[in-house]
Amino acid sequence: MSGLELINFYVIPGLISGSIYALGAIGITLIFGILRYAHFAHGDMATLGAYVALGLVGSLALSPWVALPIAMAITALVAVVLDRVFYRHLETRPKILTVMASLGVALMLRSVVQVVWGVDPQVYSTGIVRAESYGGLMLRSRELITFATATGLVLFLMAFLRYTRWGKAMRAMSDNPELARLCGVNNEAVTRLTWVIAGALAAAAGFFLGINTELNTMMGWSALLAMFAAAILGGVGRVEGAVVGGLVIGLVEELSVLVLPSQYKMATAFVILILILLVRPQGIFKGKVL
Amino acid sequence: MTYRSQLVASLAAAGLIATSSAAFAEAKVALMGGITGPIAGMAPAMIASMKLALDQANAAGLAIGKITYQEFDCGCNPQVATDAATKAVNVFGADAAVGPACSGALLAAVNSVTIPAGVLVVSPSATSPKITDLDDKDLVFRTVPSDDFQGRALARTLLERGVKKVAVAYINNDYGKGLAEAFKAEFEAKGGTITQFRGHEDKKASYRSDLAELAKGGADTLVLFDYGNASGMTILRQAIENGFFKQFVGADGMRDENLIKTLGEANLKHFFVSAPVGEAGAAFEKFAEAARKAGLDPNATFAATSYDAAALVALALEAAKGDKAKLPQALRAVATAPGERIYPGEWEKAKQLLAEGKEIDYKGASGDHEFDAKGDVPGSYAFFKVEGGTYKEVQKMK
Amino acid sequence: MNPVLVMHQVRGGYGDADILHGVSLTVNPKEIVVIVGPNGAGKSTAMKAVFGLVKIRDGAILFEGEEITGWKPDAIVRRGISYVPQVKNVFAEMTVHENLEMGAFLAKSVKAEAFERIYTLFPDLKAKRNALAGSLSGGQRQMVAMGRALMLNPRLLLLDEPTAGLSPKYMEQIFQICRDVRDTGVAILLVEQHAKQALAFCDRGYVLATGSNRHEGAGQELLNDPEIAQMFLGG
Amino acid sequence: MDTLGLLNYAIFMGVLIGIYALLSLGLNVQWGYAGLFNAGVAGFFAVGAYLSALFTAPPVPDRIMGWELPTGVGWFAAMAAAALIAWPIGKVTLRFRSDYLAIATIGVAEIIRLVLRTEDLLSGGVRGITGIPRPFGDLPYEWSQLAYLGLTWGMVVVIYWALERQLAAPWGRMMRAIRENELAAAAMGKNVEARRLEAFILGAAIMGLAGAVYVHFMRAITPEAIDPMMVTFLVWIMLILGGSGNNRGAILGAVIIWVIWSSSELLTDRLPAEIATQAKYIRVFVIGLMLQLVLRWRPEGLLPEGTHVRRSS
Repeated sequence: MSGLELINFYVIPGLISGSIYALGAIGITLIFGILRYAHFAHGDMATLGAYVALGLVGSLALSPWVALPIAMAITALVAVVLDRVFYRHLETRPKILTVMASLGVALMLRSVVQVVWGVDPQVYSTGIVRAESYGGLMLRSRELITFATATGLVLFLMAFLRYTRWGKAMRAMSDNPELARLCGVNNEAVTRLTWVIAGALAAAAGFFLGINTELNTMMGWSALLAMFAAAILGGVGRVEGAVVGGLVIGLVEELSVLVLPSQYKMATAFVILILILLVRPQGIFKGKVL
Repeated sequence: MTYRSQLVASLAAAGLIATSSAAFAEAKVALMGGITGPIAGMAPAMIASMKLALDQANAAGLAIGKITYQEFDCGCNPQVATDAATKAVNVFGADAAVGPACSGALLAAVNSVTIPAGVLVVSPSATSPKITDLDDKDLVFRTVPSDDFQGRALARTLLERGVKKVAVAYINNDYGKGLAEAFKAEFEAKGGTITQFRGHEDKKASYRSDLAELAKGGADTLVLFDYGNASGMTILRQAIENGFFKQFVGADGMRDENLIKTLGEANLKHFFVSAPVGEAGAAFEKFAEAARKAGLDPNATFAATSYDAAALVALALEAAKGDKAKLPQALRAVATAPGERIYPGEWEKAKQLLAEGKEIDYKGASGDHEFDAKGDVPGSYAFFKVEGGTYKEVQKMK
Repeated sequence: MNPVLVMHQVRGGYGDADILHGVSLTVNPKEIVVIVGPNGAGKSTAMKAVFGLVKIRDGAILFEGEEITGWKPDAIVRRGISYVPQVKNVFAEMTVHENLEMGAFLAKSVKAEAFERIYTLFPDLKAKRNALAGSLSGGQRQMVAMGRALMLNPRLLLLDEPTAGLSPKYMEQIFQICRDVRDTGVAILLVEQHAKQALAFCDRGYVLATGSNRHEGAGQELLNDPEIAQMFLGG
Repeated sequence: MDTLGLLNYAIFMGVLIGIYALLSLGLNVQWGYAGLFNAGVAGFFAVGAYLSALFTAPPVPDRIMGWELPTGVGWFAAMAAAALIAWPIGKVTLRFRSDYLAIATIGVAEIIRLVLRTEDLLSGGVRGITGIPRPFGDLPYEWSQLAYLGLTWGMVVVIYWALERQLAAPWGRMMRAIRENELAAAAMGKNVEARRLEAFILGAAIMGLAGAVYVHFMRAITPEAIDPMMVTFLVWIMLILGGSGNNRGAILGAVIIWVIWSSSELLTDRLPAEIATQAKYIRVFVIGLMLQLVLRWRPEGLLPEGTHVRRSS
């Protein structure tokens, strides 16, 4: 096998799925870090985002790329509402109850998508897009845009967290919630902001998953464990960790078929997850160990 | 003991609608689709096809009276399916069931519910060879052939068409694996070469590395045993987009019109599928016409087998005059030769012949359904290509 | 001269059980007041009560003549009180500079003078301004914590055992900083485990036991009281 | 009225409720007693189901086991195997905080599922195992169902009784102490790790037994039976609703949730035909919503842990 083949058929697809996982994992890692629980409805939130974009494409005849930011905004709003209705009242109770609640929300979101959009697999645009060669590198514009948008969103988020007042407040909450409160940081506002970001990025993850393959109502749930693995691999609370974790999981999944039967492709993420929990639970970037 | 009374009176306490008894006992058919779960995407078309058959039967006004039907969700899951089957048999009071859709669900449901209760089951989509070997008291039938037949027929057809070297990819479930193994056995026995033989799981975002692996060994043809509305579509798309393989061959699961719409007909010039057909080609056309009129895609996966399963159940009910004990026998009588040929939609004719005590022989949209001793259909198949937004027969398969 | 802080017969605790059974104390402007007492005396609780972190069932707390009993911490911060908890008192994953910024979170925009003031007070921090607070030594962390608390120009600074776990050298440095801070016009109320050293350096002290006042007076005065020496200070 | 039909339905529901009650009791040992968030219930259920099936089913070519042993042996083997596999899993995952434990156990259960789907030699792969004997399977339908109902609930009663005894014993008091305050319990000199591991293994063994009871009732097993939705999550909802920490609550939760889940289909059947298919998706929504309502209004469950009031600080 030539090096180019390895890059075109294993590395590039790995990086594409990796950036999709990363977008989901960022939300998971922020929620884990700031609100301190595992959010099991995250995958289905991504599904919802993807279908909202589909709805916009279908009903308003928008280009998918125009629908994306709108879908992100809508999903962000949904995330804030879900938090308000289903999670907020559990704030003072053991976190595990919130985890349970998120499982229930996952089921509810999925059945809403099934009822509204049906269970047939759907696509944003029909037809085949053949790759163009960039000096032997086979790439499609949608893949370039996926990668570029994911990178852009991540850089934007990192700059936001690093340089803005509310970004710092989020980091402070993640770092030391008690102290953040003593500094006068409004808990509720940070929680809302976290959900806005997590919801928007989940929608982006779902959208890119949909545009690179097809949309189906189980798509988010199927990617959830890979996203969790990415978040934990990178280090809980670490945005840069979630990105690296996502890319690693994506790559390893694709490369695994070189040595394993394809049926075990999904298992590679779980194996990495369990190994990292055993060997280095703080993750690559020294995240929190909850 | 009389298993249950034919008259079902009010069950108001359970929230059930009271039904009054007519001159004839009502016939009841349970439609058991995989509405939730892994094949949820196929269920709506399957259920709609079943309903189409039963609605036609009711419109024709059969002697047994109106056939009442109700949907049950077998979820492609044994717990859900047994629960649904129990309700179908005991609460709804089904005389017969169409389904369950998935082999695993069917095995559990028939073993623990319908066979002991003596209820006839005709599945349109459970393809596992394990169903053949069931000790089923002649109560389990299917209108879809066991994977074995189709896989072998496809292998012979490809060799006949001069394809000697293929790579095989299959979805890792009983459908994909069953077909793949039958295909492999026959293809290799008849001198073909299989360069790669790989299973995969559904719902991954990328199958490009799988395809790169499959391409190793230099086969030009990919045989893809999967569903056209699941990972099958993703794999086909990614293969075409990346220039893997020159020719693609699928089985009936891949025959999906939505696939043509999604990927574009121009891109599917080298895509072929096998699917069961009746020996008289007109049968499918009759079904297709009715289906299109009802707004259904006749080529949707398992739509034709679903229609046939429901139609056969209705005909058997008519022939048995609603006597549940005689249903299996009646089913064999209406489905198999000898008898006057009945095509999909010819309810009036069937009704009249049965009333006169004559034999009929149903020729279905998806095959002739000449049941063997095990309740399986041998299936006759044709090889299809994509043309005009649908699938056109290229040749018969032997 | 009006006192900065008055606690009058405060009773309360966490949950249903009372820890404070009537604690009263006063802090005057430009004064360092220390609370000492044996373990479980309610020292830290008394301080947290000022900052709105304890459920108060009876009594009153007045800041600059205004009653602040039952206020939320962020309102209290805005009113002019800052609090430095005993443990986990810095944002370990943020830089020293960002820690100070968080101290001024409520100010919306941070004035450069505020940073200058803090860096003048803690020259060690200026050199380390871009280091992660988590990487600093215990003494330096305490400085970050105090610096953070001083960003909004409070009139009263609450310190919960600022010298816990520090070497004597750092302890002395922290005390010196406290004096410097006081000299800029901030009153300080602190809880101390190291009673002897604390009473020696403070202006006035309170001795608490089992949630109520036992003694009060100037630091040196208390130190010389044999009863106190025997009771709490181990001679 | 077709009472016999309804009765048959009730018997069938009774058996499945018994099986879920076993799962719920097993989970109660792990979560209710020891505070372990095991989200991989399906994995242990699967191990028990497959092992009992392999011990008792007839041999077939291309599969290594199929020993036609008596069902009782199969059940015992199922418990032993689930316990055996729980030991290393518990050993490595119990040190994690609860959310991590949940993620890790989901991962393990998924790996088990993928192995069972793929390794034909071991498990029959996607086609599963058929021809599994059922005790009293040769009786006429109704009697056979009734006998199995008795058998299933016999197991429930035995396990319930054993757990109640265990809970009243020093072991049970220690478990609760550990859950309430791990640090204090550790300081008291209890070997917290070992006790938690014991609870994990005991719970897993009960889940394995549930799998075995299930598989002989169905007489066939395919990998679809170990869908996490139908096993893990449904059981969690049962336990939370019934009241974790209370064995009677665990059983009550199984009864209520399964009856609602099963009979909801009868109700959705009353909906107009056009939306009958959608109604099946709404069932899943209802389950999710029910969980939310319980967490909102009855977070301690219907039967809270009686002797011990947990305080929400």
